[in-house]
Amino acid sequence: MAVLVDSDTRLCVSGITGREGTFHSLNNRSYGTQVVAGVTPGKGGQDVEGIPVFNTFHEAVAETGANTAMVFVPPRFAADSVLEAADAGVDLIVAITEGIPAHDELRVFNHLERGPSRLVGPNCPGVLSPGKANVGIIPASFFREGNVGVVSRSGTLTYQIGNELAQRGFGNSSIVGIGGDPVPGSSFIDIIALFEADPETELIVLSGEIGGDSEEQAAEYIGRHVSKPVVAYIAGFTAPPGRTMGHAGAIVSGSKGTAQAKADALEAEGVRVGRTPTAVADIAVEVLGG
Amino acid sequence: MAVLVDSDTRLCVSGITGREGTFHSLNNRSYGTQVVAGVTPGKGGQDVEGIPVFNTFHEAVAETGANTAMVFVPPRFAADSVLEAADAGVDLIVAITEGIPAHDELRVFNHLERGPSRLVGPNCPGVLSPGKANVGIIPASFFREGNVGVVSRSGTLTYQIGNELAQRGFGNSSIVGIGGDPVPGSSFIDIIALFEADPETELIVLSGEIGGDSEEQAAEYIGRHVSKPVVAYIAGFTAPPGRTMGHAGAIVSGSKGTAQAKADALEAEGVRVGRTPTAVADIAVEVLGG
Amino acid sequence: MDLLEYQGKQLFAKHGVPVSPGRPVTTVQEAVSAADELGYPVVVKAQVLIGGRGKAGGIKLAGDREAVEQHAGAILGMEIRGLRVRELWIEEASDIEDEYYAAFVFDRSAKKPMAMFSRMGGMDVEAITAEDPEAMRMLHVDPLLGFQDFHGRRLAFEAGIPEDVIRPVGEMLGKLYEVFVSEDATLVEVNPVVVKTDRSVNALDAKVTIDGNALYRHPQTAEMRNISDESPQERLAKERGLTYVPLDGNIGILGNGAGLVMSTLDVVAQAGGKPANFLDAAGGSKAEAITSAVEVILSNERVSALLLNIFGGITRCDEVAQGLIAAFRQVEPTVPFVVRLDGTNGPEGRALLAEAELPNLHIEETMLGAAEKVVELAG
Amino acid sequence: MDLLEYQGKQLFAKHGVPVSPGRPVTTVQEAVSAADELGYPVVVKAQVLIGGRGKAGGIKLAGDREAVEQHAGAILGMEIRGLRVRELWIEEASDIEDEYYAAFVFDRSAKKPMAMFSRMGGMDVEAITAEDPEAMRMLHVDPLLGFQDFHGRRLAFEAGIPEDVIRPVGEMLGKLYEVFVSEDATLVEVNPVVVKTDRSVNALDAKVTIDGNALYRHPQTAEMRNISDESPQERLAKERGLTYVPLDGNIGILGNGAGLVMSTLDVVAQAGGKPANFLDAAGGSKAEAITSAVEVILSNERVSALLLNIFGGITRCDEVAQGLIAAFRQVEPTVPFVVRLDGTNGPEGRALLAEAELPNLHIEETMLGAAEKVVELAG
Repeated sequence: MAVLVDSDTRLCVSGITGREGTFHSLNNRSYGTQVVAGVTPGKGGQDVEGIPVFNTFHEAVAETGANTAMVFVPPRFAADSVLEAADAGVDLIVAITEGIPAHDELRVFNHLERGPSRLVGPNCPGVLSPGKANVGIIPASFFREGNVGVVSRSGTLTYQIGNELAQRGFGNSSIVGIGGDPVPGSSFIDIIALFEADPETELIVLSGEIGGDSEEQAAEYIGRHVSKPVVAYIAGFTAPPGRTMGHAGAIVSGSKGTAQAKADALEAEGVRVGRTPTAVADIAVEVLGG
Repeated sequence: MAVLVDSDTRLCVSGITGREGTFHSLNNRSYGTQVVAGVTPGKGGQDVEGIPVFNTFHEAVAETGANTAMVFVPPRFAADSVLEAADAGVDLIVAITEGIPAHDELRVFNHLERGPSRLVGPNCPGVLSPGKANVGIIPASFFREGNVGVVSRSGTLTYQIGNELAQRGFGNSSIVGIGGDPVPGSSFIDIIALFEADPETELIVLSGEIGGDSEEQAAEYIGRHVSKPVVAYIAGFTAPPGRTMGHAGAIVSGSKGTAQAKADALEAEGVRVGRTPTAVADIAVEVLGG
Repeated sequence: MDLLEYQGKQLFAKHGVPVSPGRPVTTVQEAVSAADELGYPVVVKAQVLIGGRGKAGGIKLAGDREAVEQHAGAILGMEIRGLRVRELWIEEASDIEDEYYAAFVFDRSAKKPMAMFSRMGGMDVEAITAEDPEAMRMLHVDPLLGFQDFHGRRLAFEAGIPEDVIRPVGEMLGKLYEVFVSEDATLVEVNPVVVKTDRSVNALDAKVTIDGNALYRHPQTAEMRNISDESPQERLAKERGLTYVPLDGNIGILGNGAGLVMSTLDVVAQAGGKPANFLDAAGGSKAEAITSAVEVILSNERVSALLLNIFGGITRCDEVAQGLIAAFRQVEPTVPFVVRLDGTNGPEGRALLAEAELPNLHIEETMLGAAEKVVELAG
Repeated sequence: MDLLEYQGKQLFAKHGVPVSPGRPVTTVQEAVSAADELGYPVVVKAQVLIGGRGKAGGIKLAGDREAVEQHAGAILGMEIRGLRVRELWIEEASDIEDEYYAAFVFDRSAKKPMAMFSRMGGMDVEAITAEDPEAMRMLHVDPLLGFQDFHGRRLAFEAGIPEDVIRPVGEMLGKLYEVFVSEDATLVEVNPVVVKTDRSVNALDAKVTIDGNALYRHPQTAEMRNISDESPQERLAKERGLTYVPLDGNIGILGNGAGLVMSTLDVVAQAGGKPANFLDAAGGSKAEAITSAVEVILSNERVSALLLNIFGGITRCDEVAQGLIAAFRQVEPTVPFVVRLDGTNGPEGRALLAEAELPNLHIEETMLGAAEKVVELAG
């Protein structure tokens, strides 16, 4: 078992004919993901190393049975692409694109909430279920199958933490990057709920950062609904207020969204918070045994 | 039992201080309906013969526990009032107002569909559950408690049919006017489902008219899901195509929406269709006994 | 409210839908100067609210001033399927390579706007669907989300139009949706959408219906009203705030409530009669409404008998009776009246009528009985 | 992207939000002629992106030309909480009876826009909520439905403002929402909204933040950029497409990915050091990005050591190493470098660096080790 993506994933990539889109689609396929289709308007009928390209998601889904979408198009086309994938009935949409206007994200989020499609991202590295499927840009070679579920707002920091865990011998059920934007399609809570229900996952690692209150909300949810151990890391203890730290969502506004407040909220619900990525791995060893 | 309104109904009237609003609010109260509040922006703090008036639905609901709204304001304010009532958490909204722009109705309908509030109307006479509550403008004195549920797109025609039934000794569980607009908040199907589940209702009378395909949809639904006998009447057999017959929704477009097609669809599902209001009553006698 | 082609195109232009330049005119002289301004060749197009103008000779290409004079002269005053041509639209001619069909309609069943697009245009929409049902592509638009770029692409790709016009067609569809929503239209139809020889895309026709209930927020559109083809009865009814639909029989019908009036028409027809009109004096009919309604109906000379069928709910039968008595005083009708008054204050109403002893007025107890009586009296 | 008051008011005016007439000026002379045009009295307002202008003496009423000269002269060039005043807004003075507060913000938690309104305005919003939490009325707006009339009425009634301004305030809120959405703002704040002695309602201040990601669809707004207060490093980083945030320490920080860089700052701080900046060379960092980033960091003279922390995912460590080698050639740094290169092609990257034998460059295996080393070297 794993969450979100696995061997049943049938992936259709929006923007497959772009340079990055092609590179990562093929990368995902090499890993074993079933990459069944691509969508690029006007390039229908072509193929990318054997992956058929369609003009619309509807056609791609009808012809290939795609159930998962990855969105790789530039920001001004990304919201439309997410909506198209949802309209075509895709179950899971992973949006890698960074820089989508915030109001577009709001509309997309509030629209998708009414339907069955789940969005992960945007501005995220994707989802990796080691040994099963990789949808996105997570460098899979650093991770192997195991019992630690990771959910994170950032990309490279996730690799850092994953790597520290790997060095202690832990593998992962799934690694989910929910993205660094203010309005992510899936929240910590959404993914933690999946890990809680996933029999393979025995420890959940939450990697948060400054800005918003999604870590605080997650803390409350964990306190009420999660039986599995959770370890957390929060980045940005030393971030100055009022400045966006790279991620659009990473900003301390006034006294809100500080790393300290998040760590406090998590610890109050029994979540152990490591102050460095290394410390997270140390705690994992304590919880699960070396 | 009855459907939609009964002795638990706590009614708040939007536009209670208008001439028609006052008249019918007091009329509904005289019938026994609990009319607990009114809303007229700017007249908060006043009262209409003891019924307190509030500036907003939110305040009215908070202060009086209103669970049902009746909307009596002019068309250009009606959509806003329906949305306000829904936002304030009212369960049932009965919109009497005629002449709301169609795009407003579309937006309201598609918005309400996402939430728990149910809309009946607009451009409808309301809902009467004889002996329990009257919300709207149906002249209650012609009806008494009984086992026939009536659902209709029109007002006076409903009274005509109800009167023919009353003359044969039948009473009504509830009488629901869904309204004559192209996009009614509740459809025949919605109300028939309530009657099917209502133990007091033994016969369902559907009064339809030309335009749209809601009678055809109802026919299909009845064939699949309704165990109780249904008798129907359709108005407009002689209506010329392309002309709106009074109700915004009553128009035969090309070959679509004719009375004959509706009667055929209903009869194909075992619904007996009376060709005059009198014939409907005759059939009711046959079905339920005089 | 239906708009003439050129009125629809004015709304199109406002929202950036590409249309050809043109001028509306009402005389041959204006037609010529419009054509001079636009440059030749031009197309002379009859402005009437009916399809099939081309087949009827109402649309002509004119290569020079003489041709404009000749065609404008021939078309102005022409009757097309019963409608007199009073206005022309003089439009720059287009070199056409391809014709498509585009429309936005209300899908009452889905309770959503529906977008329609076909690569087959320039012919009747029912002919398109008959010839090749697959050629008409349709999709629903969530009115809260609106028409998205992908909707336009999907329609265009699925219709199978050439690659190079996918984008301009998609954009045009987006703008037509904007017209549909922000102008409160219940129908926006463009047949044909044309691809010109320079591969630009243009709305060559416009059929737009505006929701009468929304005219209060579109004062400019409200002024576009084309009332020339209404009957005198319709005009009068509209002035009085009544809903009147002309029919071709001889029995005047008056009732309260659209459903009841429609039912009355049916019952009269079943009894062997032919209604002259639909007239709803509306729920809550007051005395004056009844008086006005009688006036409107009797202004139609074909009416040989009148049926008043009232079931009082909000409407009080005594008020109706008073209105009828007033109407008799004002109009002094020469045709027989059959009256059925039931519902709120029915006895009081019937008593008033009995007292008034109106000439040639027959009171019936039931709707069916009243219908049979009026058929008998109408002859 | 934060807008100056007068830039925000230009957007307000475009959407019908009532604002006072005024002119932006940069010299005393312009200030005087603006005031002459507007008529006296006027208000001379410092245009800086910071609150508390009034208390700092940056807003002055001027009854005549001499007063304008005096105040404009005093305010231009003044420093307000660290920001130099370079522009003024000369505005028609208002007779004020009442001051309210209005705002639209993103509520990240609810994932909806939030409308805020208070009858207490003209003071700091945190002071308002502190003084009377109930006075700040808030509600969420469904972005698919939009701000409805009832939202405006509800905020106005619940805030308890006088009857006669309920409607104009509600309307202003509706228009501010329009600004918020159609201008892609992430913040629209008006403090104060004023009721003038003639009971008209006016937005007397404007604090607007526009979403930088949406500037492509607002070319006019994009030109409003106020870059005067950026550091040279920030300006350079923006030109190179890098994300740079100045901090006040001496250790230059460079990494790939916002989360990892934030984490690096924290770990350096834990090791006792003080970072000089945040710099994300982004996922997929190429050689040129690394070279540029090093340049940007070293252009800050306070930097006494630099930490490069890379965990390669898309980013390939060999490319990073090449970029670093190129940077050494171009910049010839005089401060020590600590490098931690892990992830994709880590061994290749480290080998390249070893080969290049860059002066004063220290390779560390772990993030923690690298942080400790750089703190040691920075002194």
